[in-house]
Amino acid sequence: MGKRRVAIVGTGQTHHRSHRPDVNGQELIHEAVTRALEDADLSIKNIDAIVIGNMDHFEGINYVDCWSIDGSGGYHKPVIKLTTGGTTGSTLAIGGYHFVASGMFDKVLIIGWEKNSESDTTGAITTAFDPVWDRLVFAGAISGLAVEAQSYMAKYGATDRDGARVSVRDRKHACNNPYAQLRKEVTLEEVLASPMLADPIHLLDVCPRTDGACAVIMASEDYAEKITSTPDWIWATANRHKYTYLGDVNWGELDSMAEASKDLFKKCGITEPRKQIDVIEMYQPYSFAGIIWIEDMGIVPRGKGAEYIWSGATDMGGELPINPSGGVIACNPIGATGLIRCAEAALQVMGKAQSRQVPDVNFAVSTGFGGCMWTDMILHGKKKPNL
Amino acid sequence: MEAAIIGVGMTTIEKCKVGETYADMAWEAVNKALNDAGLGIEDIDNVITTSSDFWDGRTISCMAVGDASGVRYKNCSAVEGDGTFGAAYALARSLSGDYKTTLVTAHSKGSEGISSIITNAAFDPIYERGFGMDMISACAMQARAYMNATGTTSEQLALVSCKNHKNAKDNPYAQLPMDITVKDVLSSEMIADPLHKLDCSPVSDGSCAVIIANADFVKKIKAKPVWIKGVAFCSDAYFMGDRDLSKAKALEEAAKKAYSMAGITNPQKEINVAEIYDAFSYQELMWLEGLGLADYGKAGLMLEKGLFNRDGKLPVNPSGGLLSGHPVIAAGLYRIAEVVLQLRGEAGGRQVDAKRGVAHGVNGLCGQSHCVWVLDKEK
Amino acid sequence: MEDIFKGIEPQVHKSQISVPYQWWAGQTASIFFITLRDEKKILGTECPQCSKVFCPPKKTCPFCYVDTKNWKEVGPKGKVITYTVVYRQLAALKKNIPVVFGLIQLEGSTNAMLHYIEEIEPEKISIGMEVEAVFADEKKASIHAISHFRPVQ
Amino acid sequence: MENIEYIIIESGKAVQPFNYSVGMYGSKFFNELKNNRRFLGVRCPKCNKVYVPPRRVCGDCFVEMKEFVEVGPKGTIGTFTILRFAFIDPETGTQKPIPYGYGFIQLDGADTLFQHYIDVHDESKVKIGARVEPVFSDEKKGTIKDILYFRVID
Repeated sequence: MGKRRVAIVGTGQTHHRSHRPDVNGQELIHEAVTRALEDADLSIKNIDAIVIGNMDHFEGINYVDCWSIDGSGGYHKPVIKLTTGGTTGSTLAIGGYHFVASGMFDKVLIIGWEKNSESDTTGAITTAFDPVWDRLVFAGAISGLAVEAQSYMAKYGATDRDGARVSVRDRKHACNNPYAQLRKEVTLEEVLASPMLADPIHLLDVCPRTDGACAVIMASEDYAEKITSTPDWIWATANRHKYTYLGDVNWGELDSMAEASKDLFKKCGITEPRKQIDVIEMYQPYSFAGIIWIEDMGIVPRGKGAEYIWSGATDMGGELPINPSGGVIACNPIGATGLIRCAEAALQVMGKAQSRQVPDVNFAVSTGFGGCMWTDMILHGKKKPNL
Repeated sequence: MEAAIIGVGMTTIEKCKVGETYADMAWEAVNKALNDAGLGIEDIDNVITTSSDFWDGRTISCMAVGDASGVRYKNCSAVEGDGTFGAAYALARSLSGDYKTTLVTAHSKGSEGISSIITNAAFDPIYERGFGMDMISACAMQARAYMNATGTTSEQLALVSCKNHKNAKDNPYAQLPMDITVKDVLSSEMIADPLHKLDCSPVSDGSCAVIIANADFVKKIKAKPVWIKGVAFCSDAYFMGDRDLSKAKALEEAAKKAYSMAGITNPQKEINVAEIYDAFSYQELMWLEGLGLADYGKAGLMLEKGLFNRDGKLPVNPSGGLLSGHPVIAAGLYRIAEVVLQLRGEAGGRQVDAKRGVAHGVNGLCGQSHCVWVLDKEK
Repeated sequence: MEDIFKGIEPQVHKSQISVPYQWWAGQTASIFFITLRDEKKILGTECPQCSKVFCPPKKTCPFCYVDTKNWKEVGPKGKVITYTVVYRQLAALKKNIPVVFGLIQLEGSTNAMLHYIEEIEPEKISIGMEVEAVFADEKKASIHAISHFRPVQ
Repeated sequence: MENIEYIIIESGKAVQPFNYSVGMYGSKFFNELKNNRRFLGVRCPKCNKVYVPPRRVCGDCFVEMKEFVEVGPKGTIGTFTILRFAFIDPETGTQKPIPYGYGFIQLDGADTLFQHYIDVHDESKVKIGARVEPVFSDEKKGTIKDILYFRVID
């Protein structure tokens, strides 16, 4: 437990789109920040520090913390950049939490953003991997995810139909989210008939390419309770960025999720996650992850993910709704994505998720995924955590 | 503040560590820091790596050093920017109550990329990048603005370079120890007027690691702690045309806050040693003024009087500074490590008499964003 | 090095990152560029709070963090705030040396714009010097619609 | 300003050259591959795991590894996919030829997987668990490209 309590008191997102020609990166960031400040009824003057991040090679901007000042509001403020690939957004949220918990700052503005329309996403991600060993054959996130799905299917006999069911769920949920980029229901058949990108992943199994930004404001307990009557308390954070080389990965299982979950739940006394957690916003960039990773999280036993998904338990109205926002399959501005999960989980706890609200949320989990099959996790709660 | 630095490790700074990967360098620095603290990796409960995707030529550059920094079964994060910022986040984690010991590493290999192209990418793509400016040419504009505003001379700039390269002769980690004269500097190649080649820091490879622990943990170990008294960072406006380039306003603000945390009211009297971010000769003078260690426009004169020499009243960059070795990203963490060695009395031939010191790092073009650390022998 | 590497030369993998970018200028910069291209007029934006006029124009004032409101024509004359003459053919340069970069505060503008200074011997440039924009022959919707600045004749 | 023309600024090729250090472990691997067409892994003195590509540190044990061992050249497909969508190869700035087989191969004697191309002209043969062998280029450069691809052994 932290030294002092920290809560999310405001969130803001852009309406995520495939491309935003009307704004440059700084202006896109400004949009999200303005909405977060409005949500918390604060002005930029109230902000003590800014934590910002994205992935450099998507927009080709070096020193983004410095460049983004016009949009972030960071003029004459402490500004720091964190970046860990796909996990950047969740890493930012965890960073904001530490800066407040430490007592260094009382109110921290956290910003994740990406304008993926400005470059070839796969080309840029490919540069994330070792130039000597990996870049020759690696083909961005999709190739890494496809080999995970292949492994899982071989181990546990899952089918591409199982994967498609997850995509159907998330795309349906997205219809309730005004910020989502893709808000169109699809059928199982449509997913399976969509073009094969990398076996067994079809076009409709994966996330789109997105321009978007998200901002979250965190505050220490004394400020949080003055700012809002429904703060979203951060109970704990955990992450594992286990691997340096893709060839070391234990394919078919997400070790980082399994280990981070254990750490997270232990910190908060969560013993039966399936019962104790009310909603999950998962950084799930493609459909099969919706099956595999809930096993690693300990929601269901190994090999039982598909069955649980088919039961409808993770749909809205089910036992444990996952991705009421529509998740990453409905929009993926990469550096913002993990932070959007965090913001959406906060909205659920705060009771501000409107048409995508899950009733009576006491505990929510948000996650981040990226890098070399890495995981970040945050447990959000309605009640104050113990110190 | 209830935290201390309990271990530091540096690789030598070299022009080109051709046989070493980022991970190889990090491994060396991390193990040196662990040995220095008398700890094993199992005593470390979380890790921050500091790197730059642009300098490393790799998106998610932190991935390369994960294994070598011992992150496999630990909570971890990654800062992009100068090592002082990485250390600032490491400090937050150590103070958060979630962790007791944070290992922070930073690395870069300037030898692998082309710094002019890498720093050109720091310019706004819409309004500025197409002109082909880079860090050296931008800083040359700042040097001129500063010299014009303060009357600081090229000779004074050159003297910074002479002092620092001389200091480097007693620093086994430095890349460019040498005896040079003001004349040597002024007759070296003019790269971007008013900056000569010897006004500029070299391209370097290196890695540094530091271990930060909270006060409870420090009590339990034998290592000699150096206490963290104040840390602050602050950013100025982005566009050079939005700023008065002749002044370091953001640094003034960061320094003010760091001093106030440390209870320092008169930095010129209360600080005994400073390791600051002299990527270019003029910057040492400008940053000294921003840090309140010299009056505005007077740093050049104080330098001439020898106040910043190793035997002067306020030794500045006794290690030789960035001018004697500039592994970008790691450079600020080296400054912290150097001050720690000074305060522990373990700085060897470059040792000065100091009880309290300042370490300083910079992000962005022309010192847009600064991070200031006040370190003390005593708690 | 260790014995295990006896006789092994350290290898270097020569490679590159080549990811082409298409940056959206956004509405504010688009208006600025189009006006430069089509009307050879230089526009700035004004902050309704601090009244600063920005050129190059901004959608948001970084100091007050409010959206700028009015378009104001600025320049084409201005003065040199600071400058440098680059004598080494640095890799990022797009022109042959010597190249002069300057920060130029246009008449009517509060901040300064980065651009080239040409049509003068580098040694004769000074801070505070009056310069004026020279428009490019070719029509371009970018900052390069201005070719460079030169001393006011 | 409803129908405004939105301007795009183009970077052009935006080439950033790098001289990446292969490191001594990698250099030894490529040296062996070039001269003897043999694969080398490195064994952890603590957990005995054999890593390919070889590197200095065992991430699991946080110890330095020094014992090189021969692995492969044959191996087993650990996992794979076939890439069918177009993207820009960041090493060339141009579109990568597709489709291609992308495999993680467990070389005989190694505990980790080695990434390379897999020949997919007969897709039905490419399965997890299938046995594969490397096909080398005629030219010996001592880089990852000395291996053209792995092919399934009939």
